[in-house]
Amino acid sequence: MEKIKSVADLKKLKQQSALSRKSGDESSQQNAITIKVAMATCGIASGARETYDYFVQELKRQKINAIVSQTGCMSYCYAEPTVEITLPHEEPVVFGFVNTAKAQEIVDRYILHHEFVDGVIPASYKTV
Amino acid sequence: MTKTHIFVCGGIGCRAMESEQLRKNFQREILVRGLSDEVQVVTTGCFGFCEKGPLVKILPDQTFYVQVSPDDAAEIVSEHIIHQRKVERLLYIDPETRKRVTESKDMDFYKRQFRIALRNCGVIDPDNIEEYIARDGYSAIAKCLTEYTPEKVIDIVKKSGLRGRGGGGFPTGLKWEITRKSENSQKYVVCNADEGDPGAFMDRSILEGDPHSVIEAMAICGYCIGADKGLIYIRAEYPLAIKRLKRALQQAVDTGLLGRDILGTGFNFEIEIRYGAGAFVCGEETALIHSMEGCRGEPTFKPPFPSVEGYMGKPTNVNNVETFANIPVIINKGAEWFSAIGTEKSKGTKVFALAGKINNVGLIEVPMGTTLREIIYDIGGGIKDGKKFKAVQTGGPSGGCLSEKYLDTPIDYDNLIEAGSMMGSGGMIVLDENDCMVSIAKFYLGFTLDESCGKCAPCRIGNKRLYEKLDKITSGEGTMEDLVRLKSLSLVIKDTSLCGLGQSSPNPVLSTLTNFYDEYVAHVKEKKCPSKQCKDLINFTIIEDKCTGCTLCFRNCPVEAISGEKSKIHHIHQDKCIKCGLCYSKCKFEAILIE
Amino acid sequence: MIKITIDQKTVSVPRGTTILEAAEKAGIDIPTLCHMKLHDMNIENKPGGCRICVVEVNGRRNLTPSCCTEVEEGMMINTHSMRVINARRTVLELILSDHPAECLTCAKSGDCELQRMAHRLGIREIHCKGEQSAYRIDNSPAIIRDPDKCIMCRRCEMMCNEVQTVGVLSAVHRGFNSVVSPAFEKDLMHSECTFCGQCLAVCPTGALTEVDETTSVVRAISDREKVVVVQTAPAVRAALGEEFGYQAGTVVTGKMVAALRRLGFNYVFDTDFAADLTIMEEGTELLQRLNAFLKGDKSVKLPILTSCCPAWVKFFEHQFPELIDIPSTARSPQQMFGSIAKTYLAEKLGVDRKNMIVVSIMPCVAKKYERGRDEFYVDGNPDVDIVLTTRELAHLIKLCNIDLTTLPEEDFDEPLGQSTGAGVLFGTTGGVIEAAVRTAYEIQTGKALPRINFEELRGMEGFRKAIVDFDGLELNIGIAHGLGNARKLLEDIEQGKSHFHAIEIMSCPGGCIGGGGQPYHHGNADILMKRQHALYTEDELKVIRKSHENPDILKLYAEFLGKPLSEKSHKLLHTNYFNRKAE
Amino acid sequence: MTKTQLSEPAEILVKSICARYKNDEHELINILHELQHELGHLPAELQSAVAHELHIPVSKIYGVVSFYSFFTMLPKGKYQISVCLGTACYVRGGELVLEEFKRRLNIKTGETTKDGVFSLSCIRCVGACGLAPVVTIGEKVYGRVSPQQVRRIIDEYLMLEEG
Repeated sequence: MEKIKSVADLKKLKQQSALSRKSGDESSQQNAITIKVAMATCGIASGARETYDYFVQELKRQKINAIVSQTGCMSYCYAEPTVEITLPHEEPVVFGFVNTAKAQEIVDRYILHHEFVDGVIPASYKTV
Repeated sequence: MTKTHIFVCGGIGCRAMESEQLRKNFQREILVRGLSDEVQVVTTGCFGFCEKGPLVKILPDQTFYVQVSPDDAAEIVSEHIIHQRKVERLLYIDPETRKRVTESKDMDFYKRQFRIALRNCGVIDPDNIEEYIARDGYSAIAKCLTEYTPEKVIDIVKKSGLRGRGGGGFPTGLKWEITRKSENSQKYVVCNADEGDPGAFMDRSILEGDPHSVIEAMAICGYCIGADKGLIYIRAEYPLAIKRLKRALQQAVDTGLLGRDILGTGFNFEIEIRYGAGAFVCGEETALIHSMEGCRGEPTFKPPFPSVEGYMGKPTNVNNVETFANIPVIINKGAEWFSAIGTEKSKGTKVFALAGKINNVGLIEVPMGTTLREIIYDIGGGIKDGKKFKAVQTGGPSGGCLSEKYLDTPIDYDNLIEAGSMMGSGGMIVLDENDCMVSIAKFYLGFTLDESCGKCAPCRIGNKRLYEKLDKITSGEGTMEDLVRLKSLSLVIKDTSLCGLGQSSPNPVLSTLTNFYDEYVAHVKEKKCPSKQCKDLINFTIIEDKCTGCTLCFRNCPVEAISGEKSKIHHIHQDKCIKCGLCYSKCKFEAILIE
Repeated sequence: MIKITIDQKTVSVPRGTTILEAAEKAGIDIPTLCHMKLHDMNIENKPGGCRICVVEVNGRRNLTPSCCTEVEEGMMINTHSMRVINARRTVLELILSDHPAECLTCAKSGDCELQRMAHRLGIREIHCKGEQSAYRIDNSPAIIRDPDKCIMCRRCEMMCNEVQTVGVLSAVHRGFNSVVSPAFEKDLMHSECTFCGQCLAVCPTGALTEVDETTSVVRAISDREKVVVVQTAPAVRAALGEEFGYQAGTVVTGKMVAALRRLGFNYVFDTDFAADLTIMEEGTELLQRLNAFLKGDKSVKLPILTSCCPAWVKFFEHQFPELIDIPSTARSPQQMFGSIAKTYLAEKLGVDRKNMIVVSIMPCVAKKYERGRDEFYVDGNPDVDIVLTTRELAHLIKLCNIDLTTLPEEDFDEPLGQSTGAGVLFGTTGGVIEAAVRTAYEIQTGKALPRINFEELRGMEGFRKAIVDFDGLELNIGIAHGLGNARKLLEDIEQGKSHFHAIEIMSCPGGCIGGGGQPYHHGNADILMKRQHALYTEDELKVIRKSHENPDILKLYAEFLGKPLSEKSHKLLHTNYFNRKAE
Repeated sequence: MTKTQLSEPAEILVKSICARYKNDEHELINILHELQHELGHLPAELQSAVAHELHIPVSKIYGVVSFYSFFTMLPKGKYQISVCLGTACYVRGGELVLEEFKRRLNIKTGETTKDGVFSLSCIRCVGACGLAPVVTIGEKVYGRVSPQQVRRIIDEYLMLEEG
């Protein structure tokens, strides 16, 4: 990992990451679908790891350009496992109770056809 | 072409108001009108605005309809979907402007939650420092090191009004200032991550979801008080949090954000992890320090406070995880911004672990001053299974049980203490009509009994006696004198115990005695448990008129206490019955009577 | 100075003073239970655990323990408000609710701080009864541990760990199940316990008491076939009087001898005689080693360490087995006495050793253990049969309705009763080495001592050093009392940092005057100072003050032993030590 | 104290772990954590060996071991069943689940079955309150456990045992 030796280094790194997130240039990274799986203790206990693995394998199999990553607790403990999906140029959407069957439905309908499926969890909070 | 979506809230609160029927009606309308290809109906999770349910949101135009009845489905489809005209009467009226709100993005106010401490949880990959940096991570420490003197930073924290989120609510800035003023060549920053309160898990979530925020804040604290060493005392029962924290520490070291000469400013700071070993009392800062020193986690009398004489006898600043998680935001956004949130004496937000008999169990973060009603009914989606609310327990074993009359009390440190409870670390357990308050008090006392360190007499013996009395009462052997003794003994334990554990351990007893005295009296005088929970005071019998002989209870009984043949009336053998209540919950014909 | 108001009285006290100390100054007595402070010895126990000393401070939400709370300017304190009284009584009731109501048969009855507190606070009923702790009683040869009676004051733990650094006792478990115990709840006999008895000397209740052997003495004296011989240790005479209303520091030697005769002992002898004998053997050994060392004999090790304290012996056997060749091989005075009594005396009296019962009156609990060590048995018969502590002797005297105060002063019997001032000094820290110096000087230099008192060896400091001029030869002398101080010294020796020629070590703070078997001092260190002073006075009053001038000792050598370190001496008066580390 | 009966590998382990912490008595809890992680439990002779390395009384170590609920002196079962009795689990019936485990395994909380297959303990909140009542066996977490499921859960492991 590269050393951050000054405030300037820090700012540069921040800009780089921010750029790579927002700009709509052509590289595959920017047009990728991002999938975040809530993988805190309760998520994992509810099967988030299986869900995560499913997304990784299924999207690879279907050759869909997507980045699957883990994240912390989204706080909807009652609806674990929870997954947040951001299609390019769209608002992120959170789905609850995402077992592998649900994950399959999400891939087939939301990711491929932009159709919502049952289990969308509306964002119930503002954040800093 | 983008499809039109009709989001129908499937949260339990809305379901109770026929949202399921509403959804069916929508589907029928769409089918009848041949719109199936263009319009899709989706059931969602709770919107967190249950008092105005059932809720419907239309995409892509973001229109938000409230209090939609099943009969409104036809009108919404014909007016909104087909004719592109909003159904004015179903739009929400902003109580302040008295205007109808058309789009949900203008309706942020229904979002009761505001996330500061949890800002990155569920947003970033905790194992990737770059994601943290992308969200302003480490910019606060950079700002402190390059633009502010330590005194200035302490001033900001003081002005922000931030108080310790671990329970006591001591002003954080003041603590930092005292530690700064304690002269010593070696000082320590300690992060208390020994979250022991049963039913609270916000610290775990923060460490699992956003470990860098705590690391950054500890470094800021180190800069302020003049410490180059930090220690995180974490529960060994949190393996995932430990793993993520270790990885985050490694990344911070690898990138040079921890270690020597941070950001080229000459400031040095390093962090080590210490493990708890299963002792709730180690949440108390002196006990925690002794535990880190390899000793029994027994608290010592304060003063001297750790700020003056702490770890290894050196000045030590102890804050908990949630407190630290607020710090970088306060530095970045400023004291005024932070202190504008919350109540007069409690600033900012508080994370609560909402659990128990509530629909939306989860971690929530709300501004100080939010009422229990807002939390339970709007965010929590109301009581599970449509049962009646009885109480909410806040503050874990140190807190108390608040009854209905406190539902509209704005929650902050002082109001909770006034109500006989405590903020604690933010556990919030909702109880319904089926929960026996005497048993709940006994449950908490049982916890304290297990966790008391045994050093001081009132806590060591007093809590045992309280527990024994509660046990006597729940067994139907209590007397009215026991109730008097419970109270007087509780007050002395509070008044004389050595540390916060003992000083607050009788709170569950006192608050239930105050708010649910009738339940105690029922146990004592009538030998009855109104909630039908106390095993010694209840019997399960079969109502012969209602029993259909379906054998469901017979098959589910774990101890074969039920006899009977198919289509014949069943019978419960009282000598075998362990009163687990399974038959009662399984019977479809309400044929089991608890008396 | 800080000005505060206690119970409407205004007092000024220095910063750092606790409320308890300030109240004391104002003449207000706040009851305490776990707190204990030995002023001149830097020993303090204030865990703040019992919560009996709580007081009300204006502006504080909760009551505060006065023993741990330092005064602050302008503090308004109420030490006996109704709120305080209610809390104090409730807390005491709680403590009593987990304490067996066995006062009638408890060894501590009448001398129990908990009992006194219950009396003082007027407890008539325990309102909050419930489950009581139920532990096994731990019987060792010296100490009985009855954990049911433990109130978790932690005094014993503090003495065992901080003062003595023996580390046998520790708080274990937690909550209601917490108790002070050896590791794994093992018996003391199977631990590294030295039986110094400092734990029971400070225990406020009957949780730690000595093994009571008064019944054995009554039985022995009642047995007409037995010749019962008693010896009394130096420190006993300086403390026994306290049990009979005398001021601390009153020497009651003559009355004690009279009382022992009234009790029916056949012969009343003095351990001081054996102390003189110890000096002869140990002093000679010191000179032998010293002279060989000075001649460059590499096989000889210095310093020589005294060995008259049995707790100290057991301590180094456990903790410093690699040093077991440096302490003197001389037995303790108690064992020398027993050995001589059952040989020399028995011969003189024509009594078979099996029919002779040797009873020791000791200020010490470890002596009960020492007498039972295998090496002090001859053909299955012990040199010393029974050991009573000073406290037990007092009980026995009272039991037999003997009024010590009205007794005449009587002399010890011959031939083991005559002693010198040097022997008396064995009862205090610094005394053994002073006695040894008096004799060694004259033997080594062949000159008479220019002075007899060695002030440089005296005092109450936990660790002292002095240089004694042996007519040109400077002898470096070290003195430690309290095993914690001894440990520091031994560590220095191990690391080669120490250059002493001789070191005296006593396990108990103050030496034997502060022994675990003495009348309880209840935390008052003044008592120890007075007992020490009494012994020095007793020494001054003696005509003969050097051990080698004791005529009966000279006679013993002439008639029986030959000379110091003779073969017979070695057999009867010396011992060897064991590595107990692996135990 | 008993004579040291520690096996040679265990003795070497104690020495190496203590040495890694520079034989610093303040690191006692970290050392005990590592030893329990390696050996499963902390028997008396092991504690004596640690005392020897750190130059502290064994009574102090026992005081610490017996204070913290995480440390155990008894060997645990192959499968360690922990029933959460945090508040959320308690109000949702965790106690009934615990009772059922006790009844079916015929052991008390804190004990191990005679065959050494299961040990049972209760824990205070694993922070999975959304899944209450929760049972953990090793790393695996069972959520929303009802008393009826208990037999099935036990059988699952018994089948594993039988192969």
